[in-house]
Amino acid sequence: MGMRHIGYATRTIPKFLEPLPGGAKTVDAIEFVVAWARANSLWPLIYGTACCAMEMMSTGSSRHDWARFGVEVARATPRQADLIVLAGTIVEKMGSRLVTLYEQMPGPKYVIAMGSCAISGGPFYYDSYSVIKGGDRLIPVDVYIPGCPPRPEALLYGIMQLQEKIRTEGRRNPWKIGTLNQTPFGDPLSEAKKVWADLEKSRTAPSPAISDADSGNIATDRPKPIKRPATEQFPEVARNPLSASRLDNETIFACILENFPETTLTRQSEHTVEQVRALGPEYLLDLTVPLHRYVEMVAFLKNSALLDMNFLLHVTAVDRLDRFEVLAHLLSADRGHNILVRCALDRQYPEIPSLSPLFAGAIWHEREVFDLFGIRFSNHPDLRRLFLEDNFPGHPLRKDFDDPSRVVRRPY
Amino acid sequence: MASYTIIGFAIFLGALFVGGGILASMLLAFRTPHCSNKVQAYECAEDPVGDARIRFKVSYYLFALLFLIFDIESLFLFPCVKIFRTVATQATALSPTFLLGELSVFVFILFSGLLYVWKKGVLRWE
Amino acid sequence: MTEQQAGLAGDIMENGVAMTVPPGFSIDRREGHTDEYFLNMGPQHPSTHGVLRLMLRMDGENVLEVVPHLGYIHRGLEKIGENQTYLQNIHLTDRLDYLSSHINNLALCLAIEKAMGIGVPERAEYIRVMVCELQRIQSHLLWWGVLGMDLGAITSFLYGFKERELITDIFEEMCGARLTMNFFRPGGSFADVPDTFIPRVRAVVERMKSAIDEYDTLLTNNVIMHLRTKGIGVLAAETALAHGCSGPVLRGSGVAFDVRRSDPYSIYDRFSFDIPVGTVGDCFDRYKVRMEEMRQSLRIIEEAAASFPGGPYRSKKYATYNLPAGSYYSQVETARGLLGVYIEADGGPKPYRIKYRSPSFANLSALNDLAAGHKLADLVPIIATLDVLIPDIDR
Amino acid sequence: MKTQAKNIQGRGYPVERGGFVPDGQVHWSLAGYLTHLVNGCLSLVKGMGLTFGYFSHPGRIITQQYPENRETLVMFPRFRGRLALVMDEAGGAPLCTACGMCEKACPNGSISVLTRRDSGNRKVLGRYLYRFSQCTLCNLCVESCVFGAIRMAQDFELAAYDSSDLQLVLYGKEE
Amino acid sequence: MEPIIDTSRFPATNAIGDFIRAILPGPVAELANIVLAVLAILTVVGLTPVALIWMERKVAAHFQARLGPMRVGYHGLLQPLADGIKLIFKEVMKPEGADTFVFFLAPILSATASFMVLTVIPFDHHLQVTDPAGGVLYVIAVAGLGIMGVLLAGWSSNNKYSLLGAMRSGAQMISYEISLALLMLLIVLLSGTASLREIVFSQTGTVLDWWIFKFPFFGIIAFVLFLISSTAELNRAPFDMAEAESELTGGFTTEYSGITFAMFFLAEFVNMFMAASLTTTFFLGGFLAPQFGLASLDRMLDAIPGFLWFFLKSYSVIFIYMWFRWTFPRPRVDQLMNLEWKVLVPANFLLLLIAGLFVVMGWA
Repeated sequence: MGMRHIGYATRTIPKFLEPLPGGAKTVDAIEFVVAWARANSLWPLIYGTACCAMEMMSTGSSRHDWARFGVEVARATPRQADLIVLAGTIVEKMGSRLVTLYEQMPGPKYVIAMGSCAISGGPFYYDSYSVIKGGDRLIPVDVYIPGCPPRPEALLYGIMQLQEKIRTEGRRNPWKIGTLNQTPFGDPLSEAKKVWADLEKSRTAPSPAISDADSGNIATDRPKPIKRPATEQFPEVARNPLSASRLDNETIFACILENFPETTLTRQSEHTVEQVRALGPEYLLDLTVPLHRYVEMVAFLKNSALLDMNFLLHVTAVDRLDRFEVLAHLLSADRGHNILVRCALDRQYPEIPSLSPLFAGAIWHEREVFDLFGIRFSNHPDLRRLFLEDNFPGHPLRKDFDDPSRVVRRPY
Repeated sequence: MASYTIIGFAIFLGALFVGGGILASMLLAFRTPHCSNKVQAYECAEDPVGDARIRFKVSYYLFALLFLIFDIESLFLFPCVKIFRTVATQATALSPTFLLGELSVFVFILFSGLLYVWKKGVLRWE
Repeated sequence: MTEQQAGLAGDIMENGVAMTVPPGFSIDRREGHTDEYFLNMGPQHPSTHGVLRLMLRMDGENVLEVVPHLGYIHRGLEKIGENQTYLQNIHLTDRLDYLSSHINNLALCLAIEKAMGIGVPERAEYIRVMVCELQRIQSHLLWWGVLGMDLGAITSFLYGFKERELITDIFEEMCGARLTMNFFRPGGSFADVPDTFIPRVRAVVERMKSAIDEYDTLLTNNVIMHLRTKGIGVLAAETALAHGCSGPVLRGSGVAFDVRRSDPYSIYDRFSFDIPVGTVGDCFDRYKVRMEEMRQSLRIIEEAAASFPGGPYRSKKYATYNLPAGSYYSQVETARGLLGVYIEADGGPKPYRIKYRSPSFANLSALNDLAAGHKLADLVPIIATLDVLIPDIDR
Repeated sequence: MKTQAKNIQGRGYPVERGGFVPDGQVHWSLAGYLTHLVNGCLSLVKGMGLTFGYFSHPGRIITQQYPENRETLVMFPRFRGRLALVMDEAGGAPLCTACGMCEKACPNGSISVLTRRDSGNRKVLGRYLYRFSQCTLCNLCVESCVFGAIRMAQDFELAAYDSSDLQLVLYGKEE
Repeated sequence: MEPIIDTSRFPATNAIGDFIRAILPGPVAELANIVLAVLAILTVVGLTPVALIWMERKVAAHFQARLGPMRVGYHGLLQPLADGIKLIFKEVMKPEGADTFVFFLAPILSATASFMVLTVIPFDHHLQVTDPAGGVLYVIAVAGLGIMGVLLAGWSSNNKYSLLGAMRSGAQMISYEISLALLMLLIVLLSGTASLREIVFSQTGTVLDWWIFKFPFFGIIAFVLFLISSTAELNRAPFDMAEAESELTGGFTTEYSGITFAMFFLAEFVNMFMAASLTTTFFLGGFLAPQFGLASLDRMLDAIPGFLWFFLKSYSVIFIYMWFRWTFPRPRVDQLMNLEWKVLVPANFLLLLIAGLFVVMGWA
């Protein structure tokens, strides 16, 4: 590392100059100029994944104008970029691409981790099976800017900090390419264990930090702090009545029962129109149908002149531990009512006919369910994983999914 | 001819300037360690599918051919326009109307060529 | 990281060499067409608006087929949501579609209110409507700027942000954050709006009216803009409905479907506003619909500001929000379309299953229908007028 | 078109398309062509006029020069910069009773409240750990605190060279 | 054939040149003069991008209600310097599968080509490296070389974006070369000379004698067409299909880094200056001071050196290029070709005929 990767001339010129009288000063001056140039000409890569990218764009906008620092030449190709601002969450699938991007940037290159996600995974640190816990697990980070997302001023401050750092570069402190850490998840289990073990230790051990002598004011006779007086009293408010334009649940259910008498109301003891009426107007009509009538039922809902449910909201699934339930949620764009059609599946070999002949939009929804639950859809035109890499082990939204190599569990 | 010698000399110096710049930079610049990602062609950080040296749509080349025709034709126009003013403003045997007619014929031939390719749909970018 | 799946990948001959067709393409012919090639657009590309990867089958400049690849920002929000209380989930919805974070918060709050029968005071409803409409304008401003930038008019990007910052200021003063607000709570919001709220809103409305005229001069009435968007990416109404598109994308195709009208949440039924719809369904229609929507939102805000009531900004606070077992659904109209929140509750403080039905997801699924047959350059306005937000899709 | 004919609830109004490029195949007349050409060029000139308006009016520049305006730059009172403990006005001791409500409220586990026993064997605040690197500044902890013992501070210049610098000890730091 | 314009008022000599000729023997003096002239041009080449990069950023910023570079030097004056030094010390990368020789030849070609045109531009009465009689022909010929650089860059990079960008810019630049050539021929027809120096002298007189006004009404049209064509020829926004960032990420420069990219960057700005100086020479009276027919004012304006006028005019034209760039969206590549072949080329033919008529009738 280090000198080997510095250009031939850059390596030899100082050696020639330094023994000469005043040579060291000349080299210092040259180094100063080069470092100054580098610090003031940071061209960022246009890289942004999530919310922080918006604040990065704000920083580039007229109000904050990062052009003042010479940063506005944002390049779309890594070959011309000096700086990569990790704006947003980095997930496993993107992680390898991020490493590629970083390696494709010419040296010297710098990295700013902007926001909690890029520093540590932020809100997705716990329980997420795909988020990489910080950009520095992949590539060397120079400056960390906390916040979620940080203000544009905070990003500017971060850039200034980076400039400070670059200005110290020279032959004594050359820019070095950091080590690329190719273990995006590290060992979260043992890491988490260590963190929480440490925490537990300090929880039980008497704190060495403050003895009563040091903080004399925490005397035993100090009264316990009182609860904040409840200045704000919030009234209980009645709910606004539902607007009347939509078709009511009773009519819909009566119409369905007429054609599909085997339909049942989920989680209800009775399956009658009266029962639906008793549940009130805000009740989400939640129907269970047998597997063999599922597609038929959805087709009926779509084509019925009365119901006219021509809008597929989503297809999803719920893991009930003993079975899967696939849900198709339909909406009538004309009349505003929506129905949940539910179908129980065997958990061992979950397979259900696809809705894609009825709704083109179902293709992706079903791919998502296939990806996250492992439920197969027969006669689906393109059943591939949607979000995760093909080699991802397991199906994360199943309740029994556990992957200690990826997921950090919350200790409480 | 002398003026073109100067230009040749200028080109040489210019190329030296640019090439020297690149060479100097190569001596001065950093070099990060070689790895397979680094030298891979940039295609939005993904592995490219297939070769980049693809057989390309013919429409681009049609424009190149058109250019060749029209550029050369307009160069043929060059002597015509060069002496046009001299001839037109001096009392010569040629009448101004004839001159204008001559220019029109020249331009018309070019224009009809353009109309032809237009009609043929060469200009439609598919 | 090559994606190969047996049975889906086929081979075509390219310059005499067999090459693997990436999965997802509908190529079945293996003969001829040697000048077809595959091009990656994304995940790191300036005009895919985030980390979307489009795999293109190209012939010269022409796009023959588009296969979107998702998941480059799939964070497992729904899994994380199962391990967090309902209140904590509100802050996760911020990160879903961060340009409509207020509206997302509202969607979850509505579901909780529905499940627990919590009412909302008058003032809180007004705050909700005004804030949501401001958010819609803010989101459209960003969209407008980015659309201009994608088309090469970088100045429009900065002009859009100029006014966007004014609205951001209102939000920041109100709740302390510029983007991920986490402002609404079941029954209202965590704090009242400051006294400066109404004057500031009025100022923004005034400024926005002239600003939209400026935008029209710069982009809407620009002949190059018309050339680039008219007749490009035509989405038929049936296709849009079949894919479950919503929001300006669906309305651009001529279907006047707006949740604020068809299923009025909060107090949207009290305001008079019109639903702009397109007639052709091309990029220009979607563009115009959004521009009109900004004007309509200004109307709503003006009307609400004129009759802004006093009183409490929140109804009774609960120590914990334990939803009774059952399934609950609420939907709102975000800047991008219909956002649905579906909750499967088991009676505990945390949802058993929470599912976000995001508008961009459905809108993007229609991409191939829009883009196939157009030029590579047309893909840019098509994606831009779909106004997809990748974190919203990937969740 | 079924849906379009119905035009859901009949409430939409079609947007104006107008402009210089006709929809669909239109047979141009020369006059029409020239009108379109002139109007199109005019639209370009108008756009140039707008941008020149900004160029020629330096007063319309809205840039705030951040590091230079540091003295006058004030965050809004509710700005959520980072978590801070509220200290007792009298003695400078924290108001925190170490009840742990904030720890439970935090969605990201970024707060750890460690207790210790004081001389009267009562549970008091020992250390207050705050993993700023993980915090999303969602304000839930502040809301959950019934003692008003924590607040959101106004700092925003918090960039660090090392991520471990972002593991803050708000109280009880080992010196 | 006698010269149309009496150039004896302005002999093609200068004080420095005469001095060198006086102290050195003939051939050596000529050589020394040539070296000096070329070095002067190289200085222009070196300094123009520096000025233009700063100007571009500042102009862009002010169009967008912001400030632009502020923190290095007064109002960021040193910003281009910082960028330049940084790029020199930046790593140069070559992608796998790229043709090494062509890959590095392309930027050299691109930068040299733009420099070649400058040798015939008359900056002032005495400031011109050489003035071939067929100067316009030379300009037409050499301007095509820049395309080669772009095409080679795109092809050698082994990258599909680069190739697409190169193909686009190839098609675009050669097409617009035709209308540029025709417009130059228009001026040749009007002025009756193909030497750039003499074209400038053909515009001697008041402002109304510049070709933009001297060719009544159509001169302005020709000027606008020249601006449009040269913008396209320059590959500048709004006609920057070749590097259309939102479609092709970096276009033909996608794989270029460090100094090789800087060379394309440099070529872009030198080209812009070159196009502006051609516009100035052809339409705006070159280095001639604007005269308004008011004796005292004219004398004052005439006292200002010609090269200052030349730079003032050129930079005004450059400002217009920047104004275009920071206002307009980008058309699609086929629309751009339509504009060229279906509007500009026929219009140019028409203009040529009209010009012939004007010359014959003695109106211009």
